[in-house]
Amino acid sequence: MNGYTAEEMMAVAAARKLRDGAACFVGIGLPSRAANLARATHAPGCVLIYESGTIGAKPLNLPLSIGDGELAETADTVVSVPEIFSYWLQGGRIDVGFLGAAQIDRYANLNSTVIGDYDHPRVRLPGGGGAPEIAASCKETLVILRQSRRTFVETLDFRTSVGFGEGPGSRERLGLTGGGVSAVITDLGELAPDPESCELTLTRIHPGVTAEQVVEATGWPLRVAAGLVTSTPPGERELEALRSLRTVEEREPAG
Amino acid sequence: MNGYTAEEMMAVAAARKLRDGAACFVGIGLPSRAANLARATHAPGCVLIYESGTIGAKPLNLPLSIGDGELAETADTVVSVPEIFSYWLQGGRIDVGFLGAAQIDRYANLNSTVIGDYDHPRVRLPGGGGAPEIAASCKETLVILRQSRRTFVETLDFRTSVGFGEGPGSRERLGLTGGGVSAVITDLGELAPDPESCELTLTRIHPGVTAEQVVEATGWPLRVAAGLVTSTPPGERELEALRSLRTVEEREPAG
Amino acid sequence: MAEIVSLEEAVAELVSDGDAVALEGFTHLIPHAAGHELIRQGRRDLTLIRLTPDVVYDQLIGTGCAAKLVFSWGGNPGVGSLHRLREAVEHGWPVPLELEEHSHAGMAAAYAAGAANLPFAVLRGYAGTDLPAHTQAAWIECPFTGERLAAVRALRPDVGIIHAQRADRDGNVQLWGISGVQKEAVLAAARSLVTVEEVVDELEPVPGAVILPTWVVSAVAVAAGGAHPSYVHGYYERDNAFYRRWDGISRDRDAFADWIREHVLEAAG
Amino acid sequence: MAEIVSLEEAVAELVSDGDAVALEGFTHLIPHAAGHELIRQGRRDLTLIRLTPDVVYDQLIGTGCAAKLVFSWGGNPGVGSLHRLREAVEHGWPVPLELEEHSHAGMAAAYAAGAANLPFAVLRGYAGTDLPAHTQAAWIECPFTGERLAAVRALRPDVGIIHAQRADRDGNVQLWGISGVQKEAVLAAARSLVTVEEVVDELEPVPGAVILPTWVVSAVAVAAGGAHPSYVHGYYERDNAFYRRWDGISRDRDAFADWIREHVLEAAG
Repeated sequence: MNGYTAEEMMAVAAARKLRDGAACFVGIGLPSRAANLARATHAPGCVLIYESGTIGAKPLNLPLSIGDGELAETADTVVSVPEIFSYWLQGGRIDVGFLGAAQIDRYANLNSTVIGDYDHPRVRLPGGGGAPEIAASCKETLVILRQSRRTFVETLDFRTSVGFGEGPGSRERLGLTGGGVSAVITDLGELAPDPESCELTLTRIHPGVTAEQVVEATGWPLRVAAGLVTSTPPGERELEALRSLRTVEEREPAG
Repeated sequence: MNGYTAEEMMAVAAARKLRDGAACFVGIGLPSRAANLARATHAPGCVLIYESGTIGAKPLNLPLSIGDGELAETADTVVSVPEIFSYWLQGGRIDVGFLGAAQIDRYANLNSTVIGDYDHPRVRLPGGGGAPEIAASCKETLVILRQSRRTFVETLDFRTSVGFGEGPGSRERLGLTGGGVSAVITDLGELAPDPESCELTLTRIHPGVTAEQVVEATGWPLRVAAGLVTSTPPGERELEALRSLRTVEEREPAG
Repeated sequence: MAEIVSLEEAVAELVSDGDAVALEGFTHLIPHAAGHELIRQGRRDLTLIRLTPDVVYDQLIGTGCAAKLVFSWGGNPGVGSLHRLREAVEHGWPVPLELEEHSHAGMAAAYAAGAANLPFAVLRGYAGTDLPAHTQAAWIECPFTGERLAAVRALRPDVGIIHAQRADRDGNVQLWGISGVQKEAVLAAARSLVTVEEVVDELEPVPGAVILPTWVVSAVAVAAGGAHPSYVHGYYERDNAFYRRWDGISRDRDAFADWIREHVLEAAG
Repeated sequence: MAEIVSLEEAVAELVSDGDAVALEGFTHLIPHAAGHELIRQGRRDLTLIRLTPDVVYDQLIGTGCAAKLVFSWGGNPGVGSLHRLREAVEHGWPVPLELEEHSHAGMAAAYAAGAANLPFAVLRGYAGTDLPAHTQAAWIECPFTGERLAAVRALRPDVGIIHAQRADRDGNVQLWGISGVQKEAVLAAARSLVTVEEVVDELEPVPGAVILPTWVVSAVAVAAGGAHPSYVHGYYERDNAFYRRWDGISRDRDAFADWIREHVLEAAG
């Protein structure tokens, strides 16, 4: 069969970004789903690292939290939280950071802290957690989130994590050791930072999506790359693997 | 029987200083012998901590090095060397530091680095190891060494560890969190810092030793406390316990 | 030497109104029983410290125990928002809640500095973000390279509270699985309480176990099931259904109040 | 991914003349076999880094491999002096040896900073001692309390070399017992070599074990007995008699040269 949802296309497109053998620091939710899909398909040797200190986790079930017991049971090793952030993330050992966000701006800066004013928020979000230093220190960072004018904004309500700051040279000035955001995968397509301007540019659209739609769903005048390509639809194997990713819950609904 | 050597008197006098239940950071050699004697006699609950990261070691044999396997096997827990110095010693958790030295001055500053000039040494000693921070951070520090004009000097060739620096107020000015040296136990007697001047003063002599002898064996004009007392000779139980302390070697001489 | 006492005694003895209290346990071994005892004893004006305030902090905040929250991620893992936390922040109900907000990396480093008796920690972090305005951070220059790095003030809670698998009769504590920042939370604190599933004669060595010797712990209290709805590696699983149910319970002030009355106030300690 | 290669290949591949090399192992798991391979391959002008230079460094220094020693305690544990080290320092034989001298606490913190990719570490140390003149230390002020603390430059060796009990066929390393600063020495280094007693199919979990995943290790080489005369927890005991014998061997240049010829140069890799 070949019917699939935009959600599924997004997860598959994100998973494809992860090369086999990469050490990947994974956020919970969409990033974890995509990373585990990659492990189940083309990247079985991908090393999943969660901020709970689990290094090389190989969960059979999709984790509900970054600290599920199964992550510890299947990990190569479990270290303390201070160690995972100091020796491993800050240590510069992580190839790919995989993040979600509530808001993103044209320079791929991320907000996962608050919508509205910090002191009088419209929506208080969970906050940065591991994201600020994941975005700072990983060799590259992938961002996955659904695309709309609410999420792709002209100005962030709060800058939780730095993509390219104010543009070229910002990361260097800030002393950030990682490479920054290399791709943003959404339910409509993919964006990548322009090599010169660092501004997020539409580089891929998913099948059935038009560039106009994506521009429409973006809160700043989105630039579209010259050689805009269309994503390959999810293959049977990818869809099967994705659909068989289940949380413990989904497998055996609890009382 | 009641014959005993000055060495034995020194070890027994040092052991008596350790109260039961104290957490004691132990240097190898004389300190380790005295601390293990204390454990074998009046202080079975004394927690021995070695800089190899072994916490609560209960060796049956006297360790030859601060990292003998038996220390790890009998310890409550073994932590890394960075952790033992940061979370445990610097953390301010250690009641008593137990050190030896090659030289000591009137303010109980210690030299375990070099005899002669640093760059053209007469004798190059092993160096500080854990001593500088043991002397800095333990609630109190005990020093054990044989007394002579070579070891009790007017001026140290090198200051490896701080007792009371230049005298009153020095430790505070240097920001040292521990209490400093509380007693110096030798083969002739015991010295303690004067509460006002911080200068080491003879407070005890071992049986058969005269104050004059101790003054004679000291490289600075040694002050003698008013209420000079004489150490109680080693008891049978103390001597038995001391003499039954053996290294693996002494038990079963290796080939 | 840790005394082995009842949870009620331990909390009464160790925690006073206005204290800075850290209940730690990173998604695992979360000290819910201790949190409920704090609610039963009606503690007020607490500064609550925790990397990941979740259901137990939602309960403490919703019952008005807290004046300030020091945290780095506040949510119901795998479910969504903490509605009591949000209502305190968004509407000041039942009492206003001051926030001190970190990243995990910054807060973990701050605990580690506290455990090491250092006044601050250094990390590569916060640069370029809006967090420094809401946390205890400063900039510091490397005396060797001239690099600019973030400094965070050490965390030194009045009380550190964690849950562990077990302790022996002398009060030596053993925990394993994901160990988070529990060691640091205990060693950085002036006083500490460890609730355990059980007290045993011998602590059999376990791979990956963290040991806290009795002489660095103030009190040990038995609280079987004391981490529920979180899990205890080797003892019981995470009650994922409860975390989902909590979303509904915590959305409504009355439903929340009823739940607290029934499951905390009227429940045995 | 660590390659599993011969010790000879690994050393030839990873260590060049002039490199800063850290052979770590705190009284336990001391990588003697790797040290001997460095001697056989005639490495020169090495900066040798190690908290506790003992017999293996006495051998490297006595054979003229080292131009500089970075250390915090240099002796023959339980026996006395290192005579080759002393002769290099006291008489510049066979070549002069520059010293950079730390305390254990300072050096351990410097390794930890290196592993964490920080340019320096902060500690309460060195104040009032004569060490700062001979080490890489500076003073730094706490931005929150104004306290003056010591800063030590991070250690970032070119190569970190350790010995471990075992590795699996993928090159994941497992060591247990006293673990010293081995994890930090590997993580702080640009390249790393782990010699192991054996390669196994499965790394059975062991209490207190440290795991170094294959992807943070450059090479693994089998060297059974490779820590002798030090010991390997669970494999063999410390050869205390050898440490005592070394005192005599190392006192005399010719006896030392003979021993090196017989036991290192003419010995199989």
